[in-house]
Amino acid sequence: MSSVTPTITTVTPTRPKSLLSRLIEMGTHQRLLAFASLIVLLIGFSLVSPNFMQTSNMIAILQATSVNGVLAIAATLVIITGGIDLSVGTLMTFTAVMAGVVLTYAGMPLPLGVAAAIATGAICGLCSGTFVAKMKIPPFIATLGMMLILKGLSLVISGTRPIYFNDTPGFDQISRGSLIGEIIPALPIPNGVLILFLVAAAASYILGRTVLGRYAFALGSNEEAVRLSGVNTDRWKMAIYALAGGICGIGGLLIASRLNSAQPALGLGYELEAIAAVVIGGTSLSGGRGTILGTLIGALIMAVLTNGLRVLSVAQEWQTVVTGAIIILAVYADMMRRKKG
Amino acid sequence: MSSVTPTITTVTPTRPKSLLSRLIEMGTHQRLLAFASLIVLLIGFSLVSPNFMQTSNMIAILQATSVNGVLAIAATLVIITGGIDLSVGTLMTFTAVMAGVVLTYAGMPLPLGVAAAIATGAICGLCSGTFVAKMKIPPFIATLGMMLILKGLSLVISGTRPIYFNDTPGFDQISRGSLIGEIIPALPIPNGVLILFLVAAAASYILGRTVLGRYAFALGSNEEAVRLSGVNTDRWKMAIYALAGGICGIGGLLIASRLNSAQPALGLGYELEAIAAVVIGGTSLSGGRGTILGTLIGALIMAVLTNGLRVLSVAQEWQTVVTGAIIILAVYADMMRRKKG
Amino acid sequence: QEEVYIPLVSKGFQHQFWQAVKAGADQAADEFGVRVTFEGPDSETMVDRQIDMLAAALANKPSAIGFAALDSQAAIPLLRKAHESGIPVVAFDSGVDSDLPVTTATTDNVAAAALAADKMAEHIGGAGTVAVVAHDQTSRTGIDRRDGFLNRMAAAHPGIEVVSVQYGQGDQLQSTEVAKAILTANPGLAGMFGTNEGSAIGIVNAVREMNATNLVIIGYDSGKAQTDAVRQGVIAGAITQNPVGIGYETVKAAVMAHRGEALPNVIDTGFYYYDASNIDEAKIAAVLYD
Amino acid sequence: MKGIEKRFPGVHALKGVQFDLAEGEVHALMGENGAGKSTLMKVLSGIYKRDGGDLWIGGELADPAGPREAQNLGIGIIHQELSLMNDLTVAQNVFIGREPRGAFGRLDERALNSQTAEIFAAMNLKLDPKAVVGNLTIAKQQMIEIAKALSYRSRVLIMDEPTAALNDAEIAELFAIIRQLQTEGVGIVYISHKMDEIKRIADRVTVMRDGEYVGTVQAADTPLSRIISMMVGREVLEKPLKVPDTSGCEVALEVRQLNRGRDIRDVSFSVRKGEILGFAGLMGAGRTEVARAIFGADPLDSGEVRVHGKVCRIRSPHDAVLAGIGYLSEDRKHFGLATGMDVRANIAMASLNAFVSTAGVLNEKAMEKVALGYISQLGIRTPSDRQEVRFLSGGNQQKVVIAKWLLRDCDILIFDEPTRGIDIGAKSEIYKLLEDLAGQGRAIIVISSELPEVMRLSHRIAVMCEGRLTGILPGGAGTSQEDIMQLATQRDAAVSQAGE
Ligand SMILES: Nc1ncnc2c1ncn2[C@@H]1O[C@H](COP(=O)(O)OP(=O)(O)OP(=O)(O)O)[C@@H](O)[C@H]1O
Ligand SMILES: Nc1ncnc2c1ncn2[C@@H]1O[C@H](COP(=O)(O)OP(=O)(O)OP(=O)(O)O)[C@@H](O)[C@H]1O
Ligand SMILES: [Mg+2]
Ligand SMILES: [Mg+2]
Repeated sequence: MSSVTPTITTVTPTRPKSLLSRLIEMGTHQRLLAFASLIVLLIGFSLVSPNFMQTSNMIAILQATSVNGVLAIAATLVIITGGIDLSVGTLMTFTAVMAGVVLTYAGMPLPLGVAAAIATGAICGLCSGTFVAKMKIPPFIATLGMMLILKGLSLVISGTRPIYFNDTPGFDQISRGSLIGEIIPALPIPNGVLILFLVAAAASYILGRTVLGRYAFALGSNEEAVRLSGVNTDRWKMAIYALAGGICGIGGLLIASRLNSAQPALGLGYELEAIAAVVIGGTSLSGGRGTILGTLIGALIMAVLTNGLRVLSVAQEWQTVVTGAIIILAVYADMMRRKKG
Repeated sequence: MSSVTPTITTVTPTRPKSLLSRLIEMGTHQRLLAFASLIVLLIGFSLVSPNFMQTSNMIAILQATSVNGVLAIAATLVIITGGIDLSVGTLMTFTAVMAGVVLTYAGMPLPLGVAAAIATGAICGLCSGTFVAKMKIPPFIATLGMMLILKGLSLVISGTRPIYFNDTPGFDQISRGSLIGEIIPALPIPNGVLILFLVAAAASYILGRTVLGRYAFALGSNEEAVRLSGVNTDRWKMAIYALAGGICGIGGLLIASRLNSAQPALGLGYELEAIAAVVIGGTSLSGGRGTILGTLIGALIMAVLTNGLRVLSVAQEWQTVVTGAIIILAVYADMMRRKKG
Repeated sequence: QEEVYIPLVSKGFQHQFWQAVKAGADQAADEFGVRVTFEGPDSETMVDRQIDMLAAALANKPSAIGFAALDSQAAIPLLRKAHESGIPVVAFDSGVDSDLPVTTATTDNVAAAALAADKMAEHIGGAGTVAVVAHDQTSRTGIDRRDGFLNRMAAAHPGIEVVSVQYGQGDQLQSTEVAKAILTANPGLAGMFGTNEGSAIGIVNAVREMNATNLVIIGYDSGKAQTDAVRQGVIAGAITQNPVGIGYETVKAAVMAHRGEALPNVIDTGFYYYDASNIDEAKIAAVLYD
Repeated sequence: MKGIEKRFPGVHALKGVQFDLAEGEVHALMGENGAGKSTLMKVLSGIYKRDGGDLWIGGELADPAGPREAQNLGIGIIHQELSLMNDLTVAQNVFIGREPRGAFGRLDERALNSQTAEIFAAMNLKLDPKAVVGNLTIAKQQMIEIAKALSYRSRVLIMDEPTAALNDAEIAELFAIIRQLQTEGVGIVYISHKMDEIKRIADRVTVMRDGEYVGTVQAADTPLSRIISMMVGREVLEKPLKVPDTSGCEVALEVRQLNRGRDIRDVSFSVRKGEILGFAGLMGAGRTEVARAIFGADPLDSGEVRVHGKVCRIRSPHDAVLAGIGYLSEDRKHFGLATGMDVRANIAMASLNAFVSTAGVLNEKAMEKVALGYISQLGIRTPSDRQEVRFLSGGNQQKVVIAKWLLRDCDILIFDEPTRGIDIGAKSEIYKLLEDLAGQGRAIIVISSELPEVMRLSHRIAVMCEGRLTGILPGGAGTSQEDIMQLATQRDAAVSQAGE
């Protein structure tokens, strides 16, 4: 006991860190190397097609990432707790429809529509969370049920018709406008992308720095141990699902603004894509570990892949084949590097 | 332990059991009560609609279960090992296309087509298994990749056209014919349903009575412990994925025979439905526990639900809402009864 | 000499209908010596995926672009961008609510479905119950064909009641199950209308599996299974558009626009009703596809 | 084994260690927590690849590259951490990888169960081969591990803390088995932190410290104190307990008529401030059940829990902690630790609210300071407080759980087997800690299967048998082991009368 040598106590002091370096550190901490795959893809496509590496195309890729990225962030939160969320896609649609109801049908001002979407998302997330935490329904089933319920409700509420936001000037600017472009005209990054990064930063902060985030990891790591530590696990789990739901609400706003309409039939199949981004980003489906940065990179990999193959005009059936193969290869390369490192 | 003598001591003798009683026993063993939900649904629909409880509609429900049921059985095997298989749907399609290539394009005899479908399934399953076991790629990603690859390859090989089986007389009898109906004309149960039950019985037997099944459960329960016991875990895992793939091949034959054509674009989304049936049937997504009987019941619940709501002519959007709600409720009821029991 | 490149962003890819459009486009591409690519999302609900495809197509600086909008409003910013870069846009299949496209090559789905209603009424003798297996609840084609049929029935055939409209996503298997459930729930049904190939084949499968007799089936589009069923009389008749023509006309118009030639506002590619009696006529055979 | 080297990221776990084992010998491997005992044995059984050194088996250079190869070389191992498949039955676990088979890979379930039953019979173990392992207590699971290792009939059998979860009767049973194996020429490596066992069973003792080889001695003619000082590097003084009178103090926790199925029957007792109440009993006596029920981890059928005189409705561990009750579980891996998280996070797990600044933000600096404090106070051997707990040695993991509850600072603390797998030096440190906590006026319940431990620590000793509290004895010299054992085997009156 007393023979403990003092070498053990040499713990590196924690300096105050910038958000960026913190994000990067979290990445390397998890030995997140999917980043390398992303770079390889970017370089590869640039070499093969001169049209790929244009500012406008890079912005198109980021724009394409924004919705899936936001949904993937929501899915990451839930997956870290050891759950899964299949409802992210249809919840996104449902929140878009609710925004449409508030803005177009009820004619209320823009901020109320934004609030409605996010609140709807959080409430629906809370429902899923309640099913999982209180009713002990496996997350897969709880969120599958929610996925179907929300898909149906979106159609019911919208009357199976798209709701257009033509009466709400500025709504389409949420995603399409470019605050950055107004300041730096050479860099017309759309607001949707900006929002994605803001959401990512916030989620990253919550996961890394707050009690909620800490419990999210702990629940995924060993829920029973957390419960036996006297933590009200149910409440925290519900909070995470609600937060994820709120983020889906932001996703709903992004897609609605991008399409300038709430498309009630959209959203099915988006859950798999979001979860894929999460897993490619190195988050474990069994919970307890994962990073938002990884998820972002995962979402970017998917978007770059899809866009690049399209720009190369690869035949559509081959696009699918190649996408599947590259996803497997990217994760494999990641595994290999992790093993070595 | 030299004192171990080979004499058999006081262990309750196992009587030879009928398949049915064995299936039932396995069900009750897992306290599988999803069965009750199925009965409630059947009774409920019969009360509301006089057209529901007809022989022809019951057969239609069974027929509708057959493809999803077979895929769900394949998914069950993989899920019991602690994995997941997202490729069941597109693998089904791919095997159907391969049967088409062998039978229609190459004009070979029927048995070869059947063999081609099953072998293709097993080989693709083996690929997924290799990715998972040898390359340590998470099952979600490995099978997601396979799902995309197979989706693309089906289109490539078929030339994005359906392949018809008009030149292979008898092919449509695989699913549509009725051996039982020839013997008992009052009970024209289609062969597809018969095949589903045969596959279920075989899978049940493999899981419960063979080394392969034992290791499937063991892998899902604690893979590391199995490895530490000196078992070649990789090989057995690959075997399970291959078996699941072979079963998807049977699924491919069933759907091809039912549509008398291989539809290369079909299959996406079928994986979620199959996994839902598995989970409703009480199999845990974290592996180690599950029954084929449960999966069958889960698949039947989904089919009854869909058919019943359609027979009631509930509006489509509400069908989805009700399906979602009932899935949650059925699993919740199951949970409650399990807790009490 | 610079290559003329014309990407077509369609509403779908895997369905036979879209493959036929693609075939027409390829035919025109050969004829005019241009390069054509053809892409479409997995399902007609994926509006945003189509926008991404359009964005990627524009990145390649095409000579002209063919576009079948899932939702015309959603695409307007990109179409405007194309317009500003001097890339002419040819709309096909359904129009775009804007004057940005130089022309639109399309079928009047509402009128075509109304013709289907008239033929249905003719076959069942103006009275009885019928049902619709539609392929989609929210897509433009799904809505137009469903409503074209329903409105015509209500307006012109008061003796006929449409008892059920259900959706099978154009998936043959799902459509089969839907049709079977409709048959179970409505034993005396006189006819069924399937709004696309998958829906029509689904009805045919259901009738076969349930041994239903005396059901009048009206289909839509072609494809081998459907043309076979028409020949055998299982399907009384079907509407066909001219998908190959749509593809051909779209590329042709795009080439002309690229060359700065004048184009009409709308290129109507037409639709036809075919049954066992006229299926082999040259005019019909030309627009059918397998 | 000679010059064995093993490095993990940040840890040099084995620094040129040597070890030899003769046929028919029981060779004890001793050392503090984290000394490298388990690591050395994992190298021997082919689970870890060594970074240096040579290995001879039966005079030949060997290099087991995996568990299967080690088995073929005749090396069997009982792991320190249970590695069983919880969803499978007992028999299926014992024979995993060697299932009796019929044709076509068909399993012979009957042979499987009967052969398992035989192994158990030979071990004098009453256990249903068809029971599902996940439903059994840790002690029973440990016995299954032992049975499984025995059934391999190895030439070399490694036992890594096999008795940590066992009570005296079971230990005696195990020792009988070991002696028999010895006569058959099996060499046994025996790792344990229970010093008395060394004298009872070992022929030779090898001591390790900080991954280094210290020395090998004959067990018979080396005093325990010398072995201990070899391990710890200093003398460990066992101070006798001073028994302050707590009878006048306020009652902190009172439990009345607890009932839960057949596990807890009419259990009533109270603990005063400043008092340590020991719980003794045989395996399955229901002590853990009582603790979990008080803590709200399992629902009660009936009964009342009063904290500081007030009736407290505790429905969840959350309620319990709010009421000032802490519970350290006997099963650290499943119930005590989030092993995928770091030491710091685990220590803070029960007390996060104390580290929250505005807006729910965690104060990592404060957490780090506290964690480093406990790391040095309890001597937790870890490269840093950011090390994931699963990379710590078993005993150090246990210390992390203890630190978690020390930090939470509850008025009433229930320790279930607190010293399981903890080395002798740390043990006395923990005893001292418990006494200090009691001295500060906390009420403490200690559940332990080691009678000397209960007797040394407790002011009063509660004894349980088959879910009943059969008596409460005074602590200190007045009570003998025999007194406790008598109560611990006092069967249900009605049952024993019927038997007479
Ligand atoms: N997989 C691993 N990764 C990193 N470090 C490890 C790993 N396994 C063991 N260690 C470290 O190696 C050292 C020796 O551990 P080991 O488990 O051999 O100790 P031990 O002597 O068995 O202790 P105990 O008595 O507590 O079981 C410890 O410092 C431990 O933290
Ligand atoms: N999962 C279970 N299923 C059935 N009975 C159980 C289960 N777990 C424990 N028991 C029973 O509950 C009682 C108490 O168990 P337990 O062994 O935990 O008590 P204990 O006094 O804490 O013993 P230990 O010395 O092992 O800590 C015993 O009768 C035991 O057989
Ligand atoms: Mg150890
Ligand atoms: Mg206990």
